Amino acid sequence: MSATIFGLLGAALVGIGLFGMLVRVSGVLRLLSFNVLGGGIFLVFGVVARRGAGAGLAGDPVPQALVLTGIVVAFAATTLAVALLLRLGRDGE
Amino acid sequence: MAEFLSIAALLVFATAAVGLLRVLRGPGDPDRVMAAQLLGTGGIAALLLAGVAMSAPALVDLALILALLAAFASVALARAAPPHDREPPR
Amino acid sequence: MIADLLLAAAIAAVATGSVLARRAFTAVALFIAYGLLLSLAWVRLAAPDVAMTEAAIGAGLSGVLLLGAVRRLGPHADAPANLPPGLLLTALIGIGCAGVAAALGAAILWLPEPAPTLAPQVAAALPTTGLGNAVTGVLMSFRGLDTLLEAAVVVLAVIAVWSLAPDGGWGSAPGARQPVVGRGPLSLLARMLPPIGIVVAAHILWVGADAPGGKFQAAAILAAMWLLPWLAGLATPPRIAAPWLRMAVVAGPVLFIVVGLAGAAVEGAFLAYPPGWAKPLIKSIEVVLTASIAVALALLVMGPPEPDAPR
Amino acid sequence: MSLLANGFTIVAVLAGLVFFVAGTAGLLRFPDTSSRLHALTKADHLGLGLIVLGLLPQVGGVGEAARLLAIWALVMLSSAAVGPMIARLTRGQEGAE
Repeated sequence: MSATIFGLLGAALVGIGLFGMLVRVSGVLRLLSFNVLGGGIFLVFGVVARRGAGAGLAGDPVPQALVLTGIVVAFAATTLAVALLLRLGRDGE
Repeated sequence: MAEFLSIAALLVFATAAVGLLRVLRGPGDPDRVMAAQLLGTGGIAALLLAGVAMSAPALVDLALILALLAAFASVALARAAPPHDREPPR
Repeated sequence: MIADLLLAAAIAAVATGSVLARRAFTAVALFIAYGLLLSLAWVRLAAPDVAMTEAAIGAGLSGVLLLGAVRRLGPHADAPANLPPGLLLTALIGIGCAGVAAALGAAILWLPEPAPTLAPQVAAALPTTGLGNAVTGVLMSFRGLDTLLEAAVVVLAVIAVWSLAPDGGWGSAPGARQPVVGRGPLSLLARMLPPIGIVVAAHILWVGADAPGGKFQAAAILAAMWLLPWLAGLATPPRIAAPWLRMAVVAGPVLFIVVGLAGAAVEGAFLAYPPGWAKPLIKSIEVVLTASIAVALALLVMGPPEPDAPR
Repeated sequence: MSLLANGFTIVAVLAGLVFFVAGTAGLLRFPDTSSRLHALTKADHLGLGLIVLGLLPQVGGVGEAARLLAIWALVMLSSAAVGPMIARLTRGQEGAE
């Protein structure tokens, strides 16, 4: 039951983040919306992991490990996007 | 005892979540920083209560990480707040 | 159940507020709260390892990174050059996004029963690694190649961010120079927190073999503890031309590859660990990898180097 | 003995809860930023402190108790450092500029 609640939340977060990416014009806010969207996708993954509980484990560790690396990779991508925004702001002056 | 602690965890979290209204209302940046800080402390307290209730030491470790990172983020928030509080041109 | 509904409602509210906030600063303050709440949701989903990573990287480092961007962009962050879409277009986009969310929600309601899972295979193979934490086992042994590639991605990100340095910035210290605060509460905190944080990071790394925790969480804490004196203006980061800095960034992935190749020579498969050697090898790789990732994450938050002299 | 310990836990945790509720109410209802800051620090220091104190008799080992106390100390330290920074920020924003 709690897995379903967070699954639906993940779906809603994907919608919210997508809306922000399309509607906002400021680069920082688009980037932030992209991260909100990413959080929703990770959450859906976490729900799949939770449903795969078994063999004494509270969740399937394979999707959990994938989300863990995904968070780090998403962060690396965000830093690159921030660097691009800063360069864009500097050259646009 | 475990039930009591779980309910207390829920109540602390609910209280801190209500404080989030301050982030939306502002009016100034300091108020937003404070609401974020209260949510951090409330989240830590709820984690400790839940961790002891379910005897899960991992939750205490998580609360420790949150306490460290909340301090770090609060400093960055307080430093990054622009000195003048005015709305940007729409 | 009530806790889950409350938490989900709070997360959705904070996400909406963050995406629609009028000022960039408010948006980032709400985004930090979003990361914090999301990490509580991971606890409810029985994934404490992910909860720790989300708290350290999703809330802490990402929040500070975005705050830095807001501050460095100044008025650009709030008032961009192009106009927002009109009312009709906004409504259409809203309907489209609601459709995407509804389709995804329907997919979640109709997930296959019984759920496909690899948990029994992991539980059966875990004793061969000598580890107690299944997620660490997956990261370092069963899917070790993924983790190696991910460590390489972080190194590549550092190179990419550095290459965005403006002319004349190459080789100098990364990030904008922070104004010194001297004495005062911030400087006190920046001096007192790092020693505590280093102890906590060592603890999280060490228990990661058998309990929730591990290298990414520890590395994020270490990175935050290095960034704190920088934010307070107490310490200047080293110039990116410094050879030891570059060595530190690549040491972890290189050790991982060397152990992997040794496994190929001894056991006949890349990243295979000899029986009985799995746990010590994994722990050694994790320690060096933690240091490398910590340095890389901190450098990523600081951003591309600035020219030494003002233009 | 365990009855006494449990009673202590209940009283301390409830008192901590009261401070959290008071802190939130103050943050929402107080008229200006400085008084709101005053309300917040009480929740930070006393609310969490009382909850940590109340939990101490319930934990198994010395290690876990030490971690609980460390968390309280960390939150107090950061709250004590951030409080004056927020106050200074408030003064700047409410000033004549």
